[in-house]
Amino acid sequence: QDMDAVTLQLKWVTQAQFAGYYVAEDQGFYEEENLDVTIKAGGPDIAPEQVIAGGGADVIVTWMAAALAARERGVPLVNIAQPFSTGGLQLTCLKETGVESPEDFPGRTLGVWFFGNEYPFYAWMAQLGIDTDGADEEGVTVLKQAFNVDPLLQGQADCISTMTYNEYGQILDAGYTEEELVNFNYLEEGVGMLEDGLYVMEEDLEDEAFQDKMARFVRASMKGWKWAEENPEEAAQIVVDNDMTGAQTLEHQVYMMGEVAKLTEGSNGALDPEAYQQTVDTLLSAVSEENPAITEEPEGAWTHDITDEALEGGS
Amino acid sequence: MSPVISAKSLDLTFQTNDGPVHALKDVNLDVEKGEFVSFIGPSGCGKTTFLRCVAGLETPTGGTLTVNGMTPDEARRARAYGYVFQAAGLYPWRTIGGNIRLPLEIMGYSEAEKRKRVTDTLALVDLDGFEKKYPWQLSGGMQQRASIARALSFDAEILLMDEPFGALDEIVRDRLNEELLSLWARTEKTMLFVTHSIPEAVYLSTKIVVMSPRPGRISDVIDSPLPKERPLDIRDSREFIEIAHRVRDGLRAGMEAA
Amino acid sequence: MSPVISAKSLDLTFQTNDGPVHALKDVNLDVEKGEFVSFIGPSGCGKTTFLRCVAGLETPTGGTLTVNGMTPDEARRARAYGYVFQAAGLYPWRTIGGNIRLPLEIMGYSEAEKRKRVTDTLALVDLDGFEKKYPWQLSGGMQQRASIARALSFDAEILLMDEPFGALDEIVRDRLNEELLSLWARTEKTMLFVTHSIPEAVYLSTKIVVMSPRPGRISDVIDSPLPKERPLDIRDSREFIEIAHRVRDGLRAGMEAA
Amino acid sequence: MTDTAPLAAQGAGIGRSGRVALWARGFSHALLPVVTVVAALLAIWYLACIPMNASNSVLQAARADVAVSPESASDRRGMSGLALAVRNPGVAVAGAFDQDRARLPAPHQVAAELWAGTVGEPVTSNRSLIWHGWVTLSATLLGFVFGTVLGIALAVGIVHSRVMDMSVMPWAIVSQTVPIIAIAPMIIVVLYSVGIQGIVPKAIISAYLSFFPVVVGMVKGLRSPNGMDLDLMATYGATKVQTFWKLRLPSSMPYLFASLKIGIAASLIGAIVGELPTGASAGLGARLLAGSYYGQTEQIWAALFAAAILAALCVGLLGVIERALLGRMGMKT
Amino acid sequence: MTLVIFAFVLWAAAWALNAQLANGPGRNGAVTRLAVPLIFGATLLGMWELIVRGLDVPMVILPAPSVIAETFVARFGTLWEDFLQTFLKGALSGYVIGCLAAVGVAIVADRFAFLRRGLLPVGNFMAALPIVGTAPILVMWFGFDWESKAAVVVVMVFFPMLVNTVAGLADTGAMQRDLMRTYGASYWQGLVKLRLPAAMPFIFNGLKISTTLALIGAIVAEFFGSPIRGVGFRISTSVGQLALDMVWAEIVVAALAGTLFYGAIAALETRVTFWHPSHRS
Ligand SMILES: Nc1ncnc2c1ncn2[C@@H]1O[C@H](COP(=O)(O)OP(=O)(O)OP(=O)(O)O)[C@@H](O)[C@H]1O
Ligand SMILES: Nc1ncnc2c1ncn2[C@@H]1O[C@H](COP(=O)(O)OP(=O)(O)OP(=O)(O)O)[C@@H](O)[C@H]1O
Ligand SMILES: Cc1ncc(C[n+]2csc(CCO)c2C)c(N)n1
Ligand SMILES: [Mg+2]
Ligand SMILES: [Mg+2]
Repeated sequence: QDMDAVTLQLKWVTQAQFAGYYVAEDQGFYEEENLDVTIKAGGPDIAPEQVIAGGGADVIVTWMAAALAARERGVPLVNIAQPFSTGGLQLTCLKETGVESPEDFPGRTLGVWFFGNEYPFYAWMAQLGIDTDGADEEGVTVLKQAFNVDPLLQGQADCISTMTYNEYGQILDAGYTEEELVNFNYLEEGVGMLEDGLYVMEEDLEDEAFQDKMARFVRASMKGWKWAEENPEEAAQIVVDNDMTGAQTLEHQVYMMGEVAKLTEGSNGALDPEAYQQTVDTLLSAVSEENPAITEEPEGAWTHDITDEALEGGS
Repeated sequence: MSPVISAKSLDLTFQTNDGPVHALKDVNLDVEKGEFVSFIGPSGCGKTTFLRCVAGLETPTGGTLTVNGMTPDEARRARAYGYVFQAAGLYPWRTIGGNIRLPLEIMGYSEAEKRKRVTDTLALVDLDGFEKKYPWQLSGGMQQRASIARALSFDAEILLMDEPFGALDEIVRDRLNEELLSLWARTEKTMLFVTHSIPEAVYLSTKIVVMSPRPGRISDVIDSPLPKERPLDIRDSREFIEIAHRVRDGLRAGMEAA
Repeated sequence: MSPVISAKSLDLTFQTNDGPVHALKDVNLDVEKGEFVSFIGPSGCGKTTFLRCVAGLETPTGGTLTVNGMTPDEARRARAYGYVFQAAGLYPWRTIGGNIRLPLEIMGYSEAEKRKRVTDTLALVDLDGFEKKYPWQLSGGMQQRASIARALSFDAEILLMDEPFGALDEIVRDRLNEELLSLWARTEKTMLFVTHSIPEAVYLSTKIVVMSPRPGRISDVIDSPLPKERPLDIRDSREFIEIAHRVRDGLRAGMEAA
Repeated sequence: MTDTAPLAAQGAGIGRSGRVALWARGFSHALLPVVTVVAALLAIWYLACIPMNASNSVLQAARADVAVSPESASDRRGMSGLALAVRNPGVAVAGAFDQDRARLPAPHQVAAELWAGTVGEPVTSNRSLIWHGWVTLSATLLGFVFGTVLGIALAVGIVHSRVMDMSVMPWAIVSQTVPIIAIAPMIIVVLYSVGIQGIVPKAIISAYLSFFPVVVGMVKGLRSPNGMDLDLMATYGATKVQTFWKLRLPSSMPYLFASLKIGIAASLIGAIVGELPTGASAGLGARLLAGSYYGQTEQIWAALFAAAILAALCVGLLGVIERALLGRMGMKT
Repeated sequence: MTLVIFAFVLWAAAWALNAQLANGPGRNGAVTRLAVPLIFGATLLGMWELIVRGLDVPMVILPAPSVIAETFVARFGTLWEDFLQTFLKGALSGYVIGCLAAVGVAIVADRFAFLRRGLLPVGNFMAALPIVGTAPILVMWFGFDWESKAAVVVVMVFFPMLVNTVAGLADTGAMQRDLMRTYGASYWQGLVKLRLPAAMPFIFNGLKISTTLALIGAIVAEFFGSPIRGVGFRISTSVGQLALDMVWAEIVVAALAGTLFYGAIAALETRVTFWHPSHRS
């Protein structure tokens, strides 16, 4: 019989950050649910929110801050599942530069990812009361960091953004040891935000068939995630096999899978409303010109309907 | 017999950025069938302009001009004439044969007819065997003959030639002059021929039109008493030198009047 | 008095991709101070090449050549001559005045001297008032006069002219010929003049060098018996026509021999 | 033949045939200077590796407990590579040419990476540069065809219609000042949403960059026949269409090829730019980007050189076609 | 749907009007020359507006020109700051350095035939390369601020400029060169009085090509790391924020800057190479 087609748009290039989906595809979990899933890799300038608004995808992986911002701009995204229960974003500094705590930031150059990743950073700086328009006694110089660790290695920044599961590993690979580095984890600083959730368009959800399709999709995806957590080596291999650039190394993907597993661990896919509220509060605490994520409390930005149905059907 | 070409008080003024240029003023001329008419005069006196009017490439601003009893434009569409430019102007991407075939293609001749005419006209200008060559593989004189062949191929009654030998050296020029005369004698076409060279004009023509500039007009029309048969050394004859003298005087008078 | 220019069994062979070209073969010629020497011959006979050798722009492969007793290269550095090319070759980004000033700048004349010489030479070639114009704003004849002025401005003893009037029409050419003669009479420079035109050569020269091609060599040297004072209509005189005949015969003989 | 070349003549060297002599002359004339310049560039490259990689060489030496100066890492921070190399010459030279994440990989490292990516991998592998090159090339060629067709069509319109000439030409110039990289992601997303994906969006970006030189060149070319050539057509009473096919088009060929060569280079840039920000998962642009993400400088350089070779091949091929075609058309180039 | 139909009616009407103007009595007047392209551009904008509204294209896919214009006015301060960063600091400085360096090298290459014969093929080769690809490397070398942008621009404009200048310096007639020799002119005299002036049309050709390259280079480089201002920075972050109106406003800035830059060089060209046949009135 005909399978239901689903197109998933990822936030980033093929890597173990998205292992659950690739595993589900590879291990036939989607097929079991009668789904024909197309996974579209993303890239530094692909905004999944834009793709889904244009009809290029049924469901996307993105960060909650970006999704809420898009919602305010007229792309009514709804979180239907949250495989990542915690986040891996952090700011990593070299000890040799003398940064030990946030009090040392003024006068420094900090590397920040934009493209939807800047919201937690601005929220944090607002909380600390640090200006972001230039390095002096009160302020820091913000550098739009490309998605690599060069600024730190080349001495162009004192601290850079890293993900526990990716760039941090690259810094270690480059020869620095954990002792030589200082990490500020956004969650621990109280400005964490939910990462890598699954989002769909609100109007699509009104369709029963679509709801059902998504429930099956989430169920299969979560199965993929759990499989990946248990079989990190195989999962990494599946990711590498799906990487068309040929640039990923198995070694790095195994590392990444190990770290990602720590973030998905304990999630059954259902969004934790408290974590959602923390994300919203953090965003609202730092509304400004350069940080126009959201200006008011969103309504209906998430639902448990899909995960409820998924968990039911699965058990 | 009515004249092949008849110009009555022809006038042409170009509108340019620096104001109007009066290129032709009150030009009256009748050319009978089979005549060889040369136009001579200093640079800018309107020789080319007159030829272009006859060819329908330029539209006079006054007077009347008929070619074979039609307007020049009708005559152009009726392919009443062949035109030979100062430089050979062969298309470099076509062989000599291809260049001669060009007008035939445009006029829609049949394939067999095209082939025949190309062979014939090449023979006429003494270029047999060069059909497959490209223009740059030929000397300047041969190129010029090819361009004449191109104008002859579709057998128009009238041949308009604008300084066809201007770029050639004296010795080659002499030979081409001789050949042109014999061609004319054989085909009995009506020739309009522009030149800068007095000996050339005198040697070739049955009628020499001397023009003078600013505004361009005809200052003298000389009917040549020379016989139709003209060996090259006719140029040292008394009569020849006399006509040449008259032409030169006409030219000088025109210059001073201007 | 030793000759200004003296060539003894001069030889020049160009190495080209199609093999060597023997451009000059066994050329012997002496030119005395104040002479007006014309070179005539069919295309490719080596006229330009000879002039370039004299100018030190080409190096002979055999024989000896002296200019003012020096090698041509030394003479070039000593700015012993002015050179006029076939086309005017004025630099289009300079005004007429600027073009004439060019050699003076290079030779390091003072500002006042430059100004004076530009004015003087412009007057000499009858171009006063055109100093500020750009070359393309002038007619071909005026440009050619400006290029002569440029060669005259620094007052070299020798003037080398390679078909300076080749591109002009007969009437303008006549006038420039007259002017050139009077200039020569006034300044007593030594002139080497290349031309394609028999009347021009005969009209201007005290000595006519007829050359023939493949390989380029001198086939005849004719000393002109014409007086120094030459009105234009000297060209209809018996003597003139005789010399012209001799030149033409020389040319034809050279052609057939080749 | 009366002139026999004397034995002493140039190129008549003993024991060499004329052909060899000619080749030798061609070599010393054309090839030798190029080889020299390239060799000089390589030498400069190798030299530059020393200061460029000095900070990493020194860091690694320090880790291996070799004495370096200055000793503390924070003192070294902010020092230029040249200064470090001068103070630690031995260490800097020793470490300059074989680093894993070199700031400037040495030529042989890049060559090895190129070799591994081309010969060392089956062409179907996603690690094969040939495969990635093909992905980029196919978009390049498709875009080039789009761009060329569009460019020629516009040029024909511009030459024949005054309105088009006056209205389209200025905007064609403006169009090239739009930073294509900025719209590249949007083009891709917009096409995505109407169901077009894969090679076509990249090709459209390529076409956007390559149509312009073709328009400019073809307008020039189609207008290159002089008044006399056009008048000749008029004397035959030729129609516009006949004039186009028999005169304008043939005489525009040299211009066309000149602009095609620029166009294909632009097209390649377009394909690579199209692969850069949009997460294309294959192609030389994607390789470049992936190399940048994971600090694999050798990979970046290898992708760059692969692109360079691709460009050279494309332009060279056009040159061959040009010579063959124009030669057959009797136009010497 | 009516709006879409109306868009095509607008197109037809404007084209008819332009045809009138372009072939009418004032066809060569300055007004017509300006009006025709402007009407054409305005028509395109009008159609864009009507189609976007008619088909209800989402803002995050393609904003209407009127929305872009509003944003342009409202955020002018930011746009200006970005313009200064990208254009003045990045593109212009790199352009000047790159062009000067290329002309310098070309002069040296012109002096030594051996160098020229070696450098010209290499330069031609390099000029055809996708040099934008060096952007990530140069950002790594020169840091994230404008210096790296300038470096990318230098590399991008260098080779087209070099090739053009070398060709230009060689583009003197044999007669023009011989004239210099008959004056016994020194190398430098020949350079200053003959070859440089003669090369000007070529040099300007290179300068014009380089204007667009410079802008593209500077913007592309910003995608690989930048301070938090600049056209490229704003475009990429605004896409992330789905502020497509801002993206387009930046594109307008870039197009305006590019057009003015090109226009300025073209105007300078007309003044400097007034003598060239293509510029004589
Ligand atoms: N298309 C044109 N536009 C404006 N003026 C023109 C045009 N064609 C010719 N003229 C002018 O008309 C006059 C006559 O030109 P024409 O070409 O007929 O002279 P000509 O006698 O053929 O001269 P030449 O011997 O130099 O060929 C000249 O002053 C010329 O500048
Ligand atoms: N630089 C060169 N290299 C090779 N061959 C040359 C060179 N210059 C001239 N020649 C050849 O030398 C011969 C003499 O040429 P030259 O230019 O001196 O003739 P000319 O008498 O001035 O002819 P024209 O009347 O056409 O100007 C010709 O066969 C020409 O092809
Ligand atoms: C939805 C989503 N948003 C941002 C990131 C950020 N991020 C995480 S890793 C990485 C660089 C490449 O590994 C970047 C930019 C993400 N992963 N997923
Ligand atoms: Mg004429
Ligand atoms: Mg000559």
